[in-house]
Amino acid sequence: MKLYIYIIRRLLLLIPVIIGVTLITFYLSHININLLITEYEGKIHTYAQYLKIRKELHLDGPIYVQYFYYLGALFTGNWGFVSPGDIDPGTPVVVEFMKRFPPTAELALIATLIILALGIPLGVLSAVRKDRIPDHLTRLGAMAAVSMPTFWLGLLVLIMLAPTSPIPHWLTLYGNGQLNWSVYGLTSAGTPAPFYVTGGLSRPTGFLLIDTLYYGDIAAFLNALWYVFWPALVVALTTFGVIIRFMRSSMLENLGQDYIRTARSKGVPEQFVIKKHARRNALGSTTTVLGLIFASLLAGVVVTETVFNWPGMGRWLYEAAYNNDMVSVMATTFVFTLIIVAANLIVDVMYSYLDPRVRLE
Amino acid sequence: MEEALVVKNLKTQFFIYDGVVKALEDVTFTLNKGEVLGIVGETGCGKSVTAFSIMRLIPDPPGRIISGQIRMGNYDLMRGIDQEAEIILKKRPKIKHHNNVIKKNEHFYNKIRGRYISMIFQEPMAALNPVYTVEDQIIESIYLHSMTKILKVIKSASEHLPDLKSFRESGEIGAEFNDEVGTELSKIKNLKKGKDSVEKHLDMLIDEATKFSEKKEKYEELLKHSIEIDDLEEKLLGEVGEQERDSIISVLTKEAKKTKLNRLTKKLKKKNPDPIVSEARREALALLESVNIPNAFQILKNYPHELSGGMLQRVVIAIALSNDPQILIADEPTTALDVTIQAQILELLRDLKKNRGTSIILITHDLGVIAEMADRVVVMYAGNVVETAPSLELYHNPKHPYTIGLLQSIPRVDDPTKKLNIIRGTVPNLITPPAGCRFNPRCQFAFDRCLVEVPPTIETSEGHTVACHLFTGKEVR
Amino acid sequence: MTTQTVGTPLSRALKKRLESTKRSFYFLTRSPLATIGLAVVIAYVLIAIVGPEIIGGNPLMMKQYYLFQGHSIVFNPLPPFKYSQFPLGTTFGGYSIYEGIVKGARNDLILASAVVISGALIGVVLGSIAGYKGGVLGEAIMRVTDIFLSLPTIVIALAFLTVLGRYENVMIGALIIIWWPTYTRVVRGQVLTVREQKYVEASVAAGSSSLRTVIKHIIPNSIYPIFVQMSLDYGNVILTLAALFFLGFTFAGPGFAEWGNIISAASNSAYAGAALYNYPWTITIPGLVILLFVLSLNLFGDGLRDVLDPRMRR
Amino acid sequence: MSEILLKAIGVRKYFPIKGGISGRTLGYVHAVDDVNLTIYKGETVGVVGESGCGKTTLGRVILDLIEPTTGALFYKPDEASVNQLEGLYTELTANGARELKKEEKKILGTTKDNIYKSRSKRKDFRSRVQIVFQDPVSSLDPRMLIKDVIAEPIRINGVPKEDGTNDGTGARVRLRGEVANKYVLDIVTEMGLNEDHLYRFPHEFSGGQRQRIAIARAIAVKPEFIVLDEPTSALDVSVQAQILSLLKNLQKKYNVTYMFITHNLAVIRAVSNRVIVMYLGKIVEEALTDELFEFPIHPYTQALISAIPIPDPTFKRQRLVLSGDVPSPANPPSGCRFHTRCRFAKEICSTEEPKLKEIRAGHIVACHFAEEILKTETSSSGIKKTRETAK
Repeated sequence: MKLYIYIIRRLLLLIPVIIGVTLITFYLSHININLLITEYEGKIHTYAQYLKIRKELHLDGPIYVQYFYYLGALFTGNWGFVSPGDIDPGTPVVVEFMKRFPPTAELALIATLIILALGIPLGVLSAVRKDRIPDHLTRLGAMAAVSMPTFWLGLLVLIMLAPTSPIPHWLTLYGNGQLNWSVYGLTSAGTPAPFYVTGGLSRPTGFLLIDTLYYGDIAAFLNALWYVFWPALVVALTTFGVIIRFMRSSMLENLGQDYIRTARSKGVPEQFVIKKHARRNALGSTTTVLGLIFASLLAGVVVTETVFNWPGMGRWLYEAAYNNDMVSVMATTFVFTLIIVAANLIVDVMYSYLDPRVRLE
Repeated sequence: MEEALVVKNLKTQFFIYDGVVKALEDVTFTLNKGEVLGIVGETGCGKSVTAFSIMRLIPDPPGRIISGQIRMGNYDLMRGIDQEAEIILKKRPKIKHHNNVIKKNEHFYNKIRGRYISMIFQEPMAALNPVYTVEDQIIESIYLHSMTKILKVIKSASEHLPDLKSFRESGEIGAEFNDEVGTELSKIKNLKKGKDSVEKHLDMLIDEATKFSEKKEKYEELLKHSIEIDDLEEKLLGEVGEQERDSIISVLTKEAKKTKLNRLTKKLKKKNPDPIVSEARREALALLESVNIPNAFQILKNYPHELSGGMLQRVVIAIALSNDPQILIADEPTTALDVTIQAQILELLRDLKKNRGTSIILITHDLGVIAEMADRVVVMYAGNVVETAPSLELYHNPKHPYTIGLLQSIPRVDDPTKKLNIIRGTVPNLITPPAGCRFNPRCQFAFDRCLVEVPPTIETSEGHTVACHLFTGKEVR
Repeated sequence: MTTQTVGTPLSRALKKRLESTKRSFYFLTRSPLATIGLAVVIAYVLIAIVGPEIIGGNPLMMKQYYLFQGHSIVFNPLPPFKYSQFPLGTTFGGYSIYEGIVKGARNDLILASAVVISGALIGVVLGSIAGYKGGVLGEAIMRVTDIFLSLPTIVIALAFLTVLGRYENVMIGALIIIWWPTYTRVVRGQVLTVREQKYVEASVAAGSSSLRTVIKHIIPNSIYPIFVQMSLDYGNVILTLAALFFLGFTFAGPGFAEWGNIISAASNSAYAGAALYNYPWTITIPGLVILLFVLSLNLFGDGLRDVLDPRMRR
Repeated sequence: MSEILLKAIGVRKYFPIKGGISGRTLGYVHAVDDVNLTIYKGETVGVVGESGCGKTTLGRVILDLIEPTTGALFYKPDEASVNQLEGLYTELTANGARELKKEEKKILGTTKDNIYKSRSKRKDFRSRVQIVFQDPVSSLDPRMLIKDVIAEPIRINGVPKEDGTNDGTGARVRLRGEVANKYVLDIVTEMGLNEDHLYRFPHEFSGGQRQRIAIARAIAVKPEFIVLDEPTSALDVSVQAQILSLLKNLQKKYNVTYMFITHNLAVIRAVSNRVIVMYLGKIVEEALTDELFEFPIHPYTQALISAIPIPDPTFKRQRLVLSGDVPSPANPPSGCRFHTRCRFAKEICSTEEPKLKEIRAGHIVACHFAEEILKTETSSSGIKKTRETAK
C-alpha cells in the first residue's frame, strides 16, 4: 500500500472517533443544563425568561436536535463565552483559545523533545547493558521519575529556583517562581518581566520562543528558553519512564531475533548491529506507545501549568473547572482530545514509515 | 585432500538456573576443501550449537565456548579463547560482557565472519531484517569486506570506458580483459541472464566509471587506504605478537566505525548514488542473478515480507556468498520449506559447490537430504560426535547403534515394506547427562563398560570412525 | 522414574509444585528491587488497615492545630519532631501531616482499589467478548474503547467533576472511565493470542461450549497480564487522585486525609510568598510518601512481569 | 470397499480478506475449493500437499471445527440419500456452476442428515470424532494438569458404555470420581506414560510425550474417527517412529479410522491405505497408496514424489524440480491451478479446469493430459520402477 493511501485510510478512520468524542462532550455539557445557562445569570428573573433562554439555546428540543445544534456550534466556532470569575470574563472562548494554545503547544513540544532525546538513548543503553549497572541505574531512575507526583516535582523545582534559594540570582525564576503573565501579553497589569522590554509590540505567533527570535532579542530568547525548560522538564521526567521501558524491552526482543544473528554472521561490528539493526526495529514498535505517552504528557501539562502558573490551556482548564465555567471546560476538553487524536494519527503514520510491514496489511 | 576447516575438542556450555548444560563435549571433525560435510542428528544433539560455535554466535549469556581448537587453513580461529574461558570461569555467573579480551576477540572474529565463513539459517523469514530492503542487507556485507574489490573494479572500468561503451551499443560482451572489470564481465557473461541483464550491468559500470573519472584523486586515495587496511587484516589473521595485534585491532576498530553502516540506507535511496554504492548494488544484482532469482533488479528494492520463503532463502544464500567465502555453513537450510522448494534450494547448493568450489557444512536432521548432498557425514548425539564416515559407507555400513537405529526409524518411501525400528526413550537432559557413553540408556547393546567409561573414537576403516565400545581398532583420539 | 518411588503420585506431584513455586519465587527474588517493592507495598497496606484505628478520631479527617493570637485564630505550620502530638509537623492550615499520611493511606487505597478493580472487571468482561466473539459486537466494543482511550486523563476527570459536581462517586466514576479501556485492550489482545492456541481448538473439538471454553481455557490463560497491569496502574491512579486533590477538587473539605490534599494545603499558602521555601517539609514529606508507595508498586509490577513473562526466563 | 464412515460433498471454505479503506472484503482465500471426499471405515486416508494447499483447513472442515462456505457432510449416511444428493450435485456442476450459487447452497444445505445444518447430528458427531494437532507445545493447556487435560473430553462427552465397543450404537456414560481416575490411568498407561505423569503440567514433558498425551486425550472417548494433523512433523525421527507405531497399535485395538494430514510423503507411505494429493485447495489426485507411489499421474504428484530426499546415496533417479513458488490461494490461477508450474501445460490448461476422472482402477486424477502421461511417463517417475532400473 502506498503511504498516502494509508494516510487517507487512517484519516477516514478518524471520523467515527471524532463523532464519539463529540458525543461524550455533548453528553457532559448537556447533562447539567443549569451550568449551561449560567452565563445568562442576571437576565433570568422569571420562569418565562428561563424558558425563553432555554429555547434560544435549543435546549427544549429532542436530544438529537440538541446534538445537531451542538455540532453546528462546534464546527462554526461558536463556542460560547468565558464565564465571570475567570481571568478574562466575557471573552469569546475561541479568542481565549487562540491566546492559550501557543503556550501549551510550546510546552508540550519541548517536553516531547526532552522525552525523545532522553528516553530513546537511555532505553537502548539499558538494553545493551542488560542486568549491569547502567541498566539498573537507568531503570530505577526512570521508575522513580514516573512514580513522582507531577505537581510535587514542579513544586520542588520551584523551591529550588525561587529567588530566595541560595543559587546565583540569574538562575532563579522571576517573581517567586511564577512566570510573569505579561510576557504572554495576557493581562495588562503586572511587574516588569524579561520580555516586557519589548512590551507593546504585537505577538506575531504567540509562541514565546519564536516571537523573541522574531524581534531578534537573543537575551529575551534565552530567558524565555529558561522559563519554558523547567516546566517542560517536569512534564518530561514524569512521563519518559514508559518510553525507556518500552524501548528497552523492544530492544531486547529485537536483539534476540534471527536477523540480528544474520547481521552478526556477516561480520557487522557490534555497534552497527545495535545502531542499525536492533535500534531501527525497536524504534518502530516504540512509536506505537508514543500516542499513549502523549496522552499522559498532556495530563501532566495540565498540572504543571497550574503549578508554574503557565498561561496555557491547562491552566485555563483548571481555573474554569474551579470556577464552574462549564463552557470553557468543555472547550478545553474537546481541544485536548482532538490533540491526542491528532497525535495518534501522526504516530501511526510514523510507524508505517518506520516499519514497512504495516503498510501491507 | 586439503583441509578447509579443522575442529578439535570443541566444548560449549550454557550456564542457566538449573545448572550447566553441557551442550558440546569434545566435538572433533574436519571439513575438506570443496566437499559437502553433513552433520546429522536429532534435536538437542548439538548440531546447531556446533555451527554457532564455529561462527562464535553463541548467545552470551548464557552460552560460552569453553575450550577447543578451530583452524581454517593456516589461521587459528580460536585464538584467545583460553583467555576468555579463564575470565568466564572465574567470574561466572557475572561475566563482564565488555571485557577487553572478549571485545578484542570480537573484532578479530568480525573479519572472519561473512568473509571466510558464512552461514545460512533455518528460517529464511526470520533471518532477514524486516525494515531494510534486500539490497541494503546484501550490500552491507559487501561493504564490510570487499571495499577494495569494489574500488578496483570501478578503477579498471574507468580505464576501459570506451570498450564498455561499445559493448553497451552492441549489447554483447566481447574481448576479455585481464583485470578486475574483466573478471566481472566474464561473470556477467556466465550468468546467461539475457541481453537486458547485460545492458543493465554495463549501464551501471559505465555510470560508475564516469563518476570515478570526475573525482579521480579522491577515489584513488580511498583505494590506497582500503588496500592498506586489507593488508592489516591479513596480518591480523596470521601469526602476530600480542602488542602488534592490539595496535592492528585498534586501527581496525576505528575503521569499522567509519563504515557508517547506518547511513547506507539513506545512500541507497538517493537518485544519483556515488560509484561505490552503485558498484555494490551491481554486485548485489549479480549475486541475486547467480542464485536464480527472476526479476532480480526489482527484487533488490523489495522488503523481505514481500517475498516467499523460497525466494528469501535464495536471498540469504546470496548474502552468504557475497564475499566468496571459503566455507559455507548451512544450518537446516530447507527445514522450513516445502519439498518442491527444498528441491530447488538443494539444487542451488549443489551448483554452488560445483561452480565455486565452496566447502559446505550441511546441518540437518533429514537423512534423506544428507544422502543426496553430502560427501562425508558426521553423526552427532547429545553433544558428541558418534560416527564419521563417507556418505556411501555410512548408509550401507553404519557402525554405531545410534546411527543404525536412526537409519531404521525413517519411513522409506522407496521401500514401504521395511519395518520401522524404534529407538526407545528420548535424548537425555544435558545438564545431567548419563555417565559413560551418553547413548547408553537408549542403546540395546549397552553393557557395563558403557555405563562408566566414555568410549574412545576408533577408526574401523579408512575414514570411518566410531565412538563405541563395541568396536576395536586404532584409537584416533 | 525409578528414582521417585516415595509417597503417592499426588504427594510427589505436590512436592514438584513446591519446587516450581520456589522457582518462581527465585525469579522474583533475583530482582531484589521487586522484593523490596513488595515488602513496602505490604507495609503500606498494613498501615492503611491498622493505622487509623491506633490514631483514633475521625478516620477520614486530619487533626488541626491552631493558636489564638489576640482574637484571631492563626494556622502556622509546626516543624517536625518538635511536638509529640504532631510528630511530622503541620501544614499551613494546621493539619497534622502524620495523621494525613496514615489516614490518607486508607482513603487512597480504598479509592484506588475501587477504581482499579472495577476497571479490570469491566475490562475482562468486555475484552473477553471482543476478543473471543469478535464480529460486529467485538468491533463496536473496540471502537468505543479507542474513543475513550483518546480522552486525556486529568482533563476528563476535571470535566466530570465540574459538570456532575464534586462528589466521591463522581471522582471514582471518572477515574473508572479513564482506566477501563486499557484493560479491555490488554484482555482482548491476550484473548486473541490464546484463542489461536491449539488447546482451545482441541476443547472445541471435544464438544465444549463457548462459555466453558472461555472460563476453563481462555480466561485462566490470559489473566496474568491483567495482574501486572493492575499493579502498575494502581500507582498511576494514586498519582491522579493526588493531583486532583492537589488542584483543590476535594469532595470532603480541606481537612480530608488524602496525600495530595496535604500538599495542596501546604502549597496554596505558599503562593503567597516565600513561605514555600521556608516550610519545605509541608510538601516534601507527603510527596515522598506518595513517591515511595508508587515506586514500590512499579518495582513490584515490573518484577511480576518478568516472572510471568516466560520470554524473560531462560 | 467397506462401509462408508464419512462423506463430504461440494465442500468449500473461503476465508475473506479484509482490507481497503473501509475494511470491506477484498477477496477470498480459496483454502478448500469444491472437495468431494469419502472416508471408509477402518482405513487410514493420507492427505498430502505443500503448505497453503488447504489440507489443514480440510481437516478442520471435515471435523466441523470451522463452518464451510458451502458443502454437506454426512456421517454414516444411508446410501439412498447420498446417491440422491450426489446426483443433484453432479447435475449442478455439470451446468458449469463453478462459482458459488445460491441454488447449490440451498440444495446441499437443507438436506436432512447434513451435519453442518443439523444441531442434534452435530452434537452426536462431536462425541465420535477427535483431532490431534501438529504443535505439541500449544495443543495442551499450560495451566491444566495432565489428568484434567485427558479427562476434559470424557467429562463433556462421556465414554461408550460397553468397554471396547466402537460401533457407535452403545449409550455413553459419564464417569465420576475414582472410576474416572482409573479410566484415565488406564489410558495413559496404554500410551506408555505412568501415574506420576498425571499430576504434572504440560511444560514438564518432551515433545514426544506431549504428543502421546494429545493422543491419549483423543483416544479417551473411544472415537470412531480421528483427524491427525501433522502429528509427527515437529518430532525427531526416532520419536516419530515411536508415535507412528503407537498410532498403528491403537488403530488395530480400537478399530478407529484415521485421516492423516502431512506434508511428509514418506510418512504417508508408511501409514496410509489411500492417499489424496491436494494443490491450492483442490484434490488433484487420489489413489491407493502403492498405486499412487508407483504410478503417479498428475505432474504435481510426480514432482512431489521426485522431490522426496531418499536416505540412500546410491539411489539415483530423474529429478523433476518444479520452477517457481506455489501461487497465492487468494488469487489462484485460472483453469488448472497447476498450469503455472507444470511442464506439460498447454493452452487448454489455463482456460479450462480439469475434472477428476478415474484413469486406472480406483485412481482418480484431475489433469487434461492424464491418459497421455500414463502412456508415456509412468515408468520414469514411479519410485519402485526407478529403483529397479538403478540397480
